[in-house]
Amino acid sequence: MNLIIQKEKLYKLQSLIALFVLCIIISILSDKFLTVANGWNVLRQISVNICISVGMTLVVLTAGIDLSVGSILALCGAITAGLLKNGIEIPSQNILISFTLLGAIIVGLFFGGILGFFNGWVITKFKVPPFVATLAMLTMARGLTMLWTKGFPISNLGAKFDYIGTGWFLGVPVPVWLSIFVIIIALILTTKTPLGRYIYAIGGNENAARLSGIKIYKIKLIVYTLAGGLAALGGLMVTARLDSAQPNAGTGYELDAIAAVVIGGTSLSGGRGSILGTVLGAIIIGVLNNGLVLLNVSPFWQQVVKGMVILLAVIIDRANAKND
Amino acid sequence: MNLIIQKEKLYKLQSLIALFVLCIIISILSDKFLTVANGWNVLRQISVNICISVGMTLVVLTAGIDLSVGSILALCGAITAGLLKNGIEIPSQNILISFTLLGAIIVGLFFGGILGFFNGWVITKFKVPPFVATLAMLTMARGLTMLWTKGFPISNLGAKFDYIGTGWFLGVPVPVWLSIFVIIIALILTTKTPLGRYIYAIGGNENAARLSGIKIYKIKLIVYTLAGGLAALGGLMVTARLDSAQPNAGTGYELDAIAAVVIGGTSLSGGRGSILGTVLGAIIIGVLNNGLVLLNVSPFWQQVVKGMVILLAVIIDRANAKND
Amino acid sequence: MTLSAKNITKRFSGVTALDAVCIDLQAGKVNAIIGENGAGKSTLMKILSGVYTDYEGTIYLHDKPVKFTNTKEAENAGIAIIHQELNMIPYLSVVENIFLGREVINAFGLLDKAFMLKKAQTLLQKLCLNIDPNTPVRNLKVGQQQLIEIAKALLVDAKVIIMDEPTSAITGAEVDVLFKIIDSLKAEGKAIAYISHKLDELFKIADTYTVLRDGKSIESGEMSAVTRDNIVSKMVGRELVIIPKKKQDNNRTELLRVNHLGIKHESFKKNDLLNDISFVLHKGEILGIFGLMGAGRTELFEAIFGLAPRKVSGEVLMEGQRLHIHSPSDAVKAGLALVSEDRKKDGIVPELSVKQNICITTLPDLLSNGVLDNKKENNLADKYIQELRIKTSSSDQLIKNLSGGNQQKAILAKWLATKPKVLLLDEPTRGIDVNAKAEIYKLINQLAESGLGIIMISSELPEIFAVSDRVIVLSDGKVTGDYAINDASEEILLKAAIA
Amino acid sequence: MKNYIFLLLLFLLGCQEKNPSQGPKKMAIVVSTLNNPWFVFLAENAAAKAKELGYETKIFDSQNNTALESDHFENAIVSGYQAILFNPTDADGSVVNVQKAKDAGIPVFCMDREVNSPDAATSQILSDSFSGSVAIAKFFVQQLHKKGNYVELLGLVGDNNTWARSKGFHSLVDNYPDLKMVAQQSADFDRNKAMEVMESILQAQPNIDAVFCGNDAMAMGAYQALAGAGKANKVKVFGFDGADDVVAAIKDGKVAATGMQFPKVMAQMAAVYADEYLKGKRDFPAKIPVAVELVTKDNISHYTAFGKK
Ligand SMILES: Nc1ncnc2c1ncn2[C@@H]1O[C@H](COP(=O)(O)OP(=O)(O)OP(=O)(O)O)[C@@H](O)[C@H]1O
Ligand SMILES: Nc1ncnc2c1ncn2[C@@H]1O[C@H](COP(=O)(O)OP(=O)(O)OP(=O)(O)O)[C@@H](O)[C@H]1O
Ligand SMILES: O[C@@H]1[C@H](O)[C@H](O)CO[C@H]1O
Ligand SMILES: [Mg+2]
Ligand SMILES: [Mg+2]
Repeated sequence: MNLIIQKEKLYKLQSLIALFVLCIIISILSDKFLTVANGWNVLRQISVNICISVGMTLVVLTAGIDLSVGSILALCGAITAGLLKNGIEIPSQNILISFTLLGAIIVGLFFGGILGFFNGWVITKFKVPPFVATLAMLTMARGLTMLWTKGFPISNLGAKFDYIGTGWFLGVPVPVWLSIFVIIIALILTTKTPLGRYIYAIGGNENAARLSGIKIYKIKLIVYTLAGGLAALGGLMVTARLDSAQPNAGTGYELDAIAAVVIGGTSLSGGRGSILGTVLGAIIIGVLNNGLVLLNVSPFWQQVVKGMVILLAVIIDRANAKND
Repeated sequence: MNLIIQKEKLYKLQSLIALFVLCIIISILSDKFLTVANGWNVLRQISVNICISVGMTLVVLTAGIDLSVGSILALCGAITAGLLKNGIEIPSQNILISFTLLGAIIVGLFFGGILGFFNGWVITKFKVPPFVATLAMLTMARGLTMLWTKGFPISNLGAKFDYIGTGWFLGVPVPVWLSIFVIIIALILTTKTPLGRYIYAIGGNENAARLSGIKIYKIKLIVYTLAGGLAALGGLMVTARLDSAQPNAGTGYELDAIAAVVIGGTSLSGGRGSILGTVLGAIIIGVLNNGLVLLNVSPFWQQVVKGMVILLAVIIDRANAKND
Repeated sequence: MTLSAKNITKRFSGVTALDAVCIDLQAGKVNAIIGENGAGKSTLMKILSGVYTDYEGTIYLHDKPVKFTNTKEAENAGIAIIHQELNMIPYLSVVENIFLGREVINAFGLLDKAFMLKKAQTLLQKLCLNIDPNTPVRNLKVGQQQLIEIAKALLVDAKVIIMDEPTSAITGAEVDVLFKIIDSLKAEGKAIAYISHKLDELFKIADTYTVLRDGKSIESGEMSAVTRDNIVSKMVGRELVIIPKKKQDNNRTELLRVNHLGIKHESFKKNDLLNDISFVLHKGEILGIFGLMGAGRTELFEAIFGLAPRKVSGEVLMEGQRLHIHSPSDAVKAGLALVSEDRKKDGIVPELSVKQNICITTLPDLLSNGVLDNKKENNLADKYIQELRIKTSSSDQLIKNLSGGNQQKAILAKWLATKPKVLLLDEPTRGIDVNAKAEIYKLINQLAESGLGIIMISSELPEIFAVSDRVIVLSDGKVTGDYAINDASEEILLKAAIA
Repeated sequence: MKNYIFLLLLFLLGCQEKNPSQGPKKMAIVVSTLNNPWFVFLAENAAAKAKELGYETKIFDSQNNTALESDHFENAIVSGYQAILFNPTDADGSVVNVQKAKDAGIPVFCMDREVNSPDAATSQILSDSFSGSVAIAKFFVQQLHKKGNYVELLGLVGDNNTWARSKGFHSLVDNYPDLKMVAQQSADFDRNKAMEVMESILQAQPNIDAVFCGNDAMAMGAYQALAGAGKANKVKVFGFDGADDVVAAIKDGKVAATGMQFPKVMAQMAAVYADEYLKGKRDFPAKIPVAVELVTKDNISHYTAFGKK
């Protein structure tokens, strides 16, 4: 990944220190932590957050934010589940359109992209701040999920579909494969393509980027569309894992994703950060959640400890960042 | 208020247009909307959000954000309620310290300030981004609330205390008085004092502000402390209104507050905005919530409509902002 | 005619920045665009390069009317521009900035980094800029960044090259390099628009000139047909009064003493940023600090002003008292004031008005009954707007809407308002027109007369000679010369600067 | 500015009381949350019954927030609803709201959850979570033969049903010293969270015999984690609610038992009572407990989702 050359960005991986400290502490306290089974367990659990956080990283690099990912996740998961299970009925014509597995998945992902595109459109066309535009989408997509599911889960989606969430392939859980795939694509995109360069440029200095002839609106549209699509992918993974689309799935996931992004060293003011950092951030959060349960910390204390650890992780990260 | 002179800021009040359109539409559709009783309803309902949003405005003007207000609200409400009801027991000494009404209220408010101060301290001392610092506090304060309440509401706090939330004074509900008081203080602070000017300067260009001899860390500490204190005041109002401190009170209030701030025209990147704008933003949200109920919109559709209206309000606001 | 613009009019809310301006750019010639701060030079250039799309009038490129809807279109049509303000992406590297928006990709659609790196190295060589192309630009000095801006423009195969104050942050050797490049561009038949407030440069490099005043084109002609004074009076619309420098008296009392000041470089392998700097500043004295780009002059100010507290060694004394300065607010309290070199980054608060920017340093003095007194604020702001002749539609105008020179005056005003004992000026007239410059010199002299001690960093020797009583030369973080101004000459200073 | 102040005044002056119009008969249905199918079911059944009785209805979602619930009550009172079918967010925190309605002369009928006030509500039709959990606990003890390691998954820690169920369960189970709770974690009544928490618990506690869950969504999540770990046959899962997934799972022997609640019965009863009240009847029992029934593989044939066949 020619990371050696990108020394500038390497210091972001300081969060590795935080991760190590965390892992050491947990493994001293629990001998169950450093086991292969638990390793897969953690990786599988974070794969949804990784999908979302990677999209969030792109958005945050442009100095934006996307609060709607959790709702988009729920809506798209429900759409795919609904299409798979019931198809679309057009009562007036007495027609029932049923969907193949692939068809339902594509529609779900596509819908995520559309919703993300809508975010981007509102942000670029009407100059609505990303926070507001995606906050509105958070609400709207949740409402649409409720309307589509009528408030009830859509369950029993078939083993084939569930494979996305529960299957294993070459000894690795399918969701982990999916997140690795997402990470690699995103790495190439951010470090190897003009698009990636533009994403950094827009976040670093939007005005300068505009003067360099970069079509800001186009890049932002792409970025929000990707974030929406990745949230939809996360939605498919959650739904398949549970064999059920829950109308309230994904509530609060945006905060977890943003936490991963920031712990990973990406600046919320844009222009600085990396996909690998975010992946580390997501792993830290995942390990933390896992560790708290392994250690059977009382649910009351868990939140307090979680908050403190996130704070410490970021403080360690900042203290070690030589630059800045 | 010598607002006439401050023409610069007037264009922010464009959200008035959005508010009027909204009011007109709702009153055409429902004859219950423009009634005195409903007017007081709306005002009383938004008073908590106004307290929080005013604090949030100060924070956002410095280019910060405070996600912890909802949790601080819950914790401080619970602290006051707990002290009022049970005092503090020191079992080892067999001592029970009981609190007067005023004592309990002061401790609650003070605690809000302390938590806010802690936010500010982490942000200025360790250079932790406000989003992360206050996200951590969101989690920690919620955990502390659970620990303090053991997960149970603290109820029956006495008529005197409840007066803060339910009383009327000179024909106006007490919470409305409180929010008017908060608004006036904040207006004076932002437009008439050096502190207010520094807040704008820091948000506008932190470097330049520092070089001008402004003690950035001091101003930020004050601002986060105020935000925490105002959240605590909101907590007292909610608790008094319900005669009960709910452990999960205030969940998600940070988003409502930020929505009010942004609809009111304050820029999330700091340095631009106004308290009056925020108040308008809070009224818009309140009227919207009220209107959706009066119009008998189904709860699922409500979320969709609410998202759309917020979007439209901001779009109208932006379209009318001549500058920029 | 390569490019000609006819009757260009541009209005901002309330301000007519350009009023039926005409301009011609010829192939193989350098046309100097001359005018005071706020005359409309940059606005005109932004229209030619597709930044502003909403204007009246017509642009002809090779006699065909064109209308660009964005900068890319202008670039594709062969118009490149070096903007007055730096337009860098701070966290991207030099190469990445140079190729921004014109990345080279390989057959797979991926960035061809090796190719771009090589090309960037060639460009940097051409500009005699000895830096690693992979450095993030935020680690570069302003002057180096300006050279990168030039590199960006050279990358495009343009027919028209617009340079809006390309030398405002560079000096001596770098300027010579630029002029060599301009000569070869001329030879290639490019048309060049060149804006600078350093009039001497114009006589060296320009073939023709166009003077703008208050948004109108006043006159165009051959450079060889005019003198410096002609040009100045055309710009200003009246004769310029040159203020003779007052001779100062000799009973000088010590004001500021700097003893063995040093700053360690963070990476111990490198030389110290500052090494054992000592000097004395007297009451009423103007001390010039000369040096080449990167000599450590800005660092010196930062060390004195409490901006690099942890790494600093040595001591600073004010009127014999040792100062303990850990932050700019300590410095301000001690009676220091710093007009910093990058006004966009460290000077203005863009979203505040001119008035609010001027008053920001002295708010506690502007209270009545504990709250800010609008009248006092207005009085203070109006006083300085008049004294420094800050050109603004009103004191309530946002400072970001002022021209660069006027922003600089407003920043000076905010510091004067603190009634400092020692004024630190880092390139105080960068980007400021001759007239305003003269005013600022006059002002600096007046301030010194009133007992202020002034230390002024400048890269312009004429400026050093125009105002200083004494001059210190820095090179590589060390003092390499300390002269009374009468003992110094351009040669002596330059020799010390490269020592 | 003057214009704006004028407009603002206009708005304030515009707030004049209009005559309460004699509109159609309306019932408000206020539920603690719609973010959970159980309550959607409750609300929709209440609405359906009220509609059947000739009322216009509107469902208010309190989003588990007593303050928002308070807003809903105020808005409902102002907009002229004649009765409120109410699923309280909190037994204590909702009292003032009910009292407010009562003071405005509007009868409130509680469904599923109670408010801690003897007379504020006209009648309370309550699901007895505590006793229901005791019944589950009895079966639990019996299934485990009074010995074994178990895990408890709590609902939202700030929710009173969470604690009613946990306390009911422990009131019995804690009398058996050989029944050891090896982990107690919260999964927020959420299926996904329950699965993830259970997955992690299984790493630390591979040898468990049972899981008691505060609701059925969590029971399904826990079951899926167990199934994924190949332990579904070894570990018994206990839920609470009677949701359709769990009813099916009990049939298949995947879940051991649940506490069947009767949201439809409660909702319909509340609507009928409200109708009777508006027609003049006044004497209602203050509290009508609706038993939570233990559902196991043995009696599953009598039940369907959220009710009896
Ligand atoms: N965005 C803007 N909004 C309002 N007024 C503006 C804006 N940009 C420029 N102006 C005004 O237009 C006029 C011309 O400005 P311009 O930047 O073109 O001057 P200039 O000749 O380049 O000056 P300088 O030598 O200081 O760079 C000035 O009065 C300035 O205040
Ligand atoms: N952020 C930085 N990172 C690394 N080196 C730096 C940084 N800033 C300055 N330097 C180095 O410090 C030295 C002194 O810089 P300084 O800014 O004091 O120069 P200067 O004389 O003021 O030049 P200029 O006229 O360009 O302002 C230079 O060698 C420069 O490369
Ligand atoms: O009865 C309901 C449901 O069981 C829900 O799952 C949690 O809250 C309870 O009140
Ligand atoms: Mg200019
Ligand atoms: Mg310098």
